[in-house]
Amino acid sequence: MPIDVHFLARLFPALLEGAEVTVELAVLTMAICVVWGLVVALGQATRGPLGWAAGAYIQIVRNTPLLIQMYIVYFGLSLVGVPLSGFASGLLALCLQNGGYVAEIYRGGLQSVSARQYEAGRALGMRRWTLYRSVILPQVIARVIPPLANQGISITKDTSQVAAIAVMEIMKVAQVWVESSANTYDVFLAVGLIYLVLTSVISVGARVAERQLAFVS
Amino acid sequence: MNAESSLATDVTSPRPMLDMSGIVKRFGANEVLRGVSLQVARGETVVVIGPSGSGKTTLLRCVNLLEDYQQGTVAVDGEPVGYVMDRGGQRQRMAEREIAAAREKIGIVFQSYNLFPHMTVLQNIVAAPIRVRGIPRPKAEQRARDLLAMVGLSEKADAYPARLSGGQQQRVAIARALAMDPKIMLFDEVTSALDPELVGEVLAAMQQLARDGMTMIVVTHEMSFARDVADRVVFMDGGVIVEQGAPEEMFASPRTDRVRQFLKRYNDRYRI
Amino acid sequence: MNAESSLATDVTSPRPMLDMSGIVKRFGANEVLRGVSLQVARGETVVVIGPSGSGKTTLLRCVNLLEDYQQGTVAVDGEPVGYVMDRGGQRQRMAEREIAAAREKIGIVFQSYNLFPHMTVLQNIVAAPIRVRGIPRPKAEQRARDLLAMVGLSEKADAYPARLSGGQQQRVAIARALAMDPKIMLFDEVTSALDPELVGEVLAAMQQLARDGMTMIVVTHEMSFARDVADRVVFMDGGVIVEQGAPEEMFASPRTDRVRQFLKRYNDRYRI
Amino acid sequence: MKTFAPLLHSYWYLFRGAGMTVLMATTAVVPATLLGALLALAQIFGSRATRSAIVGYIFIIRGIPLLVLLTFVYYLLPLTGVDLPPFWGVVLVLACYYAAFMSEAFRAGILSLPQAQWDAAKSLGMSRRLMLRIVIFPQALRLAAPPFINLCINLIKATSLVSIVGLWELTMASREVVERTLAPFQIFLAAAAMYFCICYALALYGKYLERRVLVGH
Amino acid sequence: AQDSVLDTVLKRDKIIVATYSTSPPLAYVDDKGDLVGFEIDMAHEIAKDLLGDPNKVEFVVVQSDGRFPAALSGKVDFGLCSTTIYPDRAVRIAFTRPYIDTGNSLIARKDAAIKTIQELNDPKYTYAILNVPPAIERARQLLPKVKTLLLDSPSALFLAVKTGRATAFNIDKPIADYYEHENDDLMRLDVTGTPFAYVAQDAIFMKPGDFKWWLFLDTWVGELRYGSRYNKYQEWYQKWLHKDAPPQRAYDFNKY
Ligand SMILES: Nc1ncnc2c1ncn2[C@@H]1O[C@H](COP(=O)(O)OP(=O)(O)OP(=O)(O)O)[C@@H](O)[C@H]1O
Ligand SMILES: Nc1ncnc2c1ncn2[C@@H]1O[C@H](COP(=O)(O)OP(=O)(O)OP(=O)(O)O)[C@@H](O)[C@H]1O
Ligand SMILES: [Mg+2]
Ligand SMILES: [Mg+2]
Repeated sequence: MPIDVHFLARLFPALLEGAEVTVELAVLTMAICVVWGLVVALGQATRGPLGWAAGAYIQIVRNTPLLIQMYIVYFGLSLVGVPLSGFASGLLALCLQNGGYVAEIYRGGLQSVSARQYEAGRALGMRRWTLYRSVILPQVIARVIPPLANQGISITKDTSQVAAIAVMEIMKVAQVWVESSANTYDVFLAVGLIYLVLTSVISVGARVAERQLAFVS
Repeated sequence: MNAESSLATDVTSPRPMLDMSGIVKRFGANEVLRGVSLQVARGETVVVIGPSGSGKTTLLRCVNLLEDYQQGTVAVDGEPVGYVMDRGGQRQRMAEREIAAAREKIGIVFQSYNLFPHMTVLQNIVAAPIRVRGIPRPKAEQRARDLLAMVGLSEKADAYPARLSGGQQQRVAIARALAMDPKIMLFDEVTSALDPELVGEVLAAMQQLARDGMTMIVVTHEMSFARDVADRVVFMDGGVIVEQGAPEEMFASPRTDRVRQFLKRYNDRYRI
Repeated sequence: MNAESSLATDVTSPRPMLDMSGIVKRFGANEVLRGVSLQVARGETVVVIGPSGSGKTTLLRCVNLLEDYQQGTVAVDGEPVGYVMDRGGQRQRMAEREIAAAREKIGIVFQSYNLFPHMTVLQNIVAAPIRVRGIPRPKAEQRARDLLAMVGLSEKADAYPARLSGGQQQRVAIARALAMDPKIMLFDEVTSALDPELVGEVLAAMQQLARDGMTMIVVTHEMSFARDVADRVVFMDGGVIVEQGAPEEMFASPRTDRVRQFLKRYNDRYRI
Repeated sequence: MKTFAPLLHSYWYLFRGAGMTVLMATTAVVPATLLGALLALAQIFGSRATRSAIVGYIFIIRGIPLLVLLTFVYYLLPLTGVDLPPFWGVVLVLACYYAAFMSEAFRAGILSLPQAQWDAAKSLGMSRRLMLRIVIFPQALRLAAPPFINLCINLIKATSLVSIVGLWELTMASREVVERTLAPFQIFLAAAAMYFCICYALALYGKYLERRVLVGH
Repeated sequence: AQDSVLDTVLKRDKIIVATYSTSPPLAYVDDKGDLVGFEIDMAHEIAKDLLGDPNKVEFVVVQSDGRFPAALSGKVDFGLCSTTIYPDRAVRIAFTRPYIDTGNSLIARKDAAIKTIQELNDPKYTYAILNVPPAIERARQLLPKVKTLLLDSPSALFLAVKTGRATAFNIDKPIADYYEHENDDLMRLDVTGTPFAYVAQDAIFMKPGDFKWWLFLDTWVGELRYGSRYNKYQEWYQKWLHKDAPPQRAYDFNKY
């Protein structure tokens, strides 16, 4: 398969424009999910209807394909009179689904902090919020960074699915170029490389963060 | 009790520092405490001994409501902790914030140190004073350094717990509890997880504390500590207090068979 | 040593059951064993004592090559374990399969039991005899039941380790090691993780074993065990054997200051 | 009722698609698991060169969207002389892709076993192979079961991408019906429900395994 | 020299064709689950002409991303899936002459009250198209002001307009005709006289460089449109597009 260098030279600037949208989507999704996932995880930890609802939410979003969720958000919301843009719909769907995954990551992190840490905090007179903020969450965060980074990588790859709802991210740009040039190999090669670069940035960033946050344990 | 020391309090006060009465605690059908009552006077050091499973740990955990209990009340320095009696004579659980406040008065040190691994030694000690009691950071840090000096760990202020030996970690845990200026300190087998070589340093810190007039309940298997430091030894078995008294009397001439047996087995094991 | 017991062996044989000579072990730059030589005769029980970090655990782990060591050799019953000397006088590491075979002759019991949690007690005991030594299952199970009876756990054959107390788990671990019919048994602080109440049952099993003529090296802090059971006590410090001798002599009149200090501190702690 | 007419006419077609999804996923999960275990072992016990080769493999696989890999590998294979029918080609790609993730799960399971278990097995004279088989694997597999199940769920959802290389399954089936009937909501929701039933059943099984693991320790 | 695909096909006794299954009325799955349509009939007819049996054909259902590599990699003998001849494409793949001329339809929401195409050229409207080059090019040239929305299936276009995401959309005329009955809330804009009325030409495509194979397929298409197979062509037009096929070429031989 000969690589068409001239073609790639024309392709790359276009792909990079798409990559910008991809990065925006991925970064926003991660930022929102880091918070939203925690909310869901804490909600799930409570008893009663809230915990039940959080659990149901997690199961539903995790066990259905993202593409279909995206469709429902994009076209469904529009039917009921809330026409979010493609970007916003994609972001919402990505956050909904990955919020479920991130919540599970937090749950694992919370469970990995031993009950004795809670007791030690309570014995010092800490109330729930102080206990969580200064004792539990810092430990949870240090522990969830590697799985969160993995999730970040899969979010980055998942953004390719918003192509289906007319967002001009890298995959959509690629599709348009494939359509016009019939040169699937070169386009997908370039796309693969760009994703690889993006995801490596996350891996490296996570490793740095992990080292920063690591307390000697 | 050294009346001149900084922590010295009025030992002659009629009101006990800790007053537990009729504590009953069940785990399911298993009645682990069967109506335990215990008064500890100001500045007194009570050592609790007894066979495994007799309820010693549970008793300590009930004092500051780490375990909930089904009957009985606890008061520290005259003020109820956990439950109050309402007008109808019914036990009423206090609000969480009141319980949290009451816990500040009670320091507890566990067998497994339980330091916060993500904080340095100093941060471990100042966290609660600053966040719970609102003490300004400089003042809290000064106090923390004093306490570290007292337990002989001044130079470890900025180390993380994982870098310390077990004995050092346990001394930090003691300093952390003391930083809240508790009225009473509870120790649950704080040397059991330590290498024999390291036990001494922790016991020394506790002995110093007792000498300074802190009110203490110490659960331990270290009989020599009981002998040298305790004002009173309490022997628990099967969820009740079987016998109590001054260490000399109890070790020399136990009144009950159960204690005699227990001590004999101990002597057999540790006599060279 | 009871010459009539099933495990009895010829104590008068000139060849020692275990012969370690000149063992040097380094962790990086840290020399943990500095040329330790130790012979253990058939049927002899050697108790190793010494302060924390003196290299006791490391010594035991070197015997069956759980740790690799940099100098020296080990032989069990005259046959080398781990290293042989070639014609040129060079140490040569044996092949992995030969080492595995040599390990069968050496039983070891750890502080933390290390039972296989996914197997029942019986499965824990028969796994190695069946799969490593090729003993037919019925025979292996019969032997396992005999061993369980010996350690007093006949009725727990089908329980999972998680359901047992620490003392029970430790006795199973002993039975598991014995099931390979080792020529020598190594014990590394096997009672340190146990509740004081449960220590006795494990020590009793070990005492029985010694009485039956098993060759044993026991690392322990239980001085009464050393006193009652040991044929010889070895004191280690800083990676060397500082002093050794019969327990009565050593405890009554230690020759070196280091041992005297060590025993004094022990006595101070445990005397009631 | 008219709104659901498209669904009533085509539910059997969707069921067949779901059957294909399950068939493809189960066929792919077997080699993925075997290859994953092999990679995990090679990464733990292999030479330095082997280890870095595997690390590189996992890095690349994790960094590129499945869609890109699928197109690339499937359509590049014939150029190298290997020509697989679509089903087996897809199974091959899915297996290689998920093997990377599975090996990470297995490796974590093996490494999280305490050193003491290895020591105990060694000291009983077990050879490495024997100790892996009867001591390490049985425990590591239990520890790895929950992440393994999650990966299986991801794999099932990922089969929705394979239509790009001409394989027919639930997502493709629903798109076919949608394009004919213009009833996207009814059809896609039905498809989502089918995915949910398949994946949630698996998730429940995972929960059950997880609980069993906890009891065992 | 390499064997021509033609030889391979004859040896194999079967043709392998890339098609869509989501593109009514050209190639789609009917409610019995069978692959049907204009292009499907074509493929069967090719099999019949080449191998004597209309059933000696294997369909590989692809999506637009996958159709070109399917042909280039040799996974299929040729592609027959609504592929418009386009110069950039012709650099990498070979087209036969076109087998169908498709015009465009512009469909708008009735409630948008748009009468002409010119009105649509307004930033307050959104215009949905497939992400294919001719449509994109047309949008750029003819409706530079309108917001465009690139979607990847006809159903998504319909849905976008029906749910109010877009005001109007552009689609191949046969497809619009097929969906005609579905939509009373939509209306067609008149495109006569505009470039939307120009025909686009769909053709069979294959790996380039195989003259023998190309010649066969091209000849076959020529015969379909203008020669001996014209009656079939007419039949399929009636059956799938409900109208007459474009006329066979006929002119006054005496004059030229
Ligand atoms: N969380 C719990 N749930 C159920 N039973 C418990 C729990 N904690 C303790 N128990 C039971 O309560 C009894 C007393 O336990 P406790 O830990 O107070 O004894 P202890 O005197 O401290 O023993 P040790 O010397 O071993 O520390 C034991 O029988 C124990 O099994
Ligand atoms: N895996 C290891 N890596 C580096 N150093 C080690 C390792 N294991 C042990 N050491 C060091 O070797 C020395 C001897 O350790 P060892 O465990 O043999 O002592 P010990 O006599 O058994 O002590 P204890 O009574 O505490 O069990 C210690 O200084 C220890 O820090
Ligand atoms: Mg206790
Ligand atoms: Mg040791």
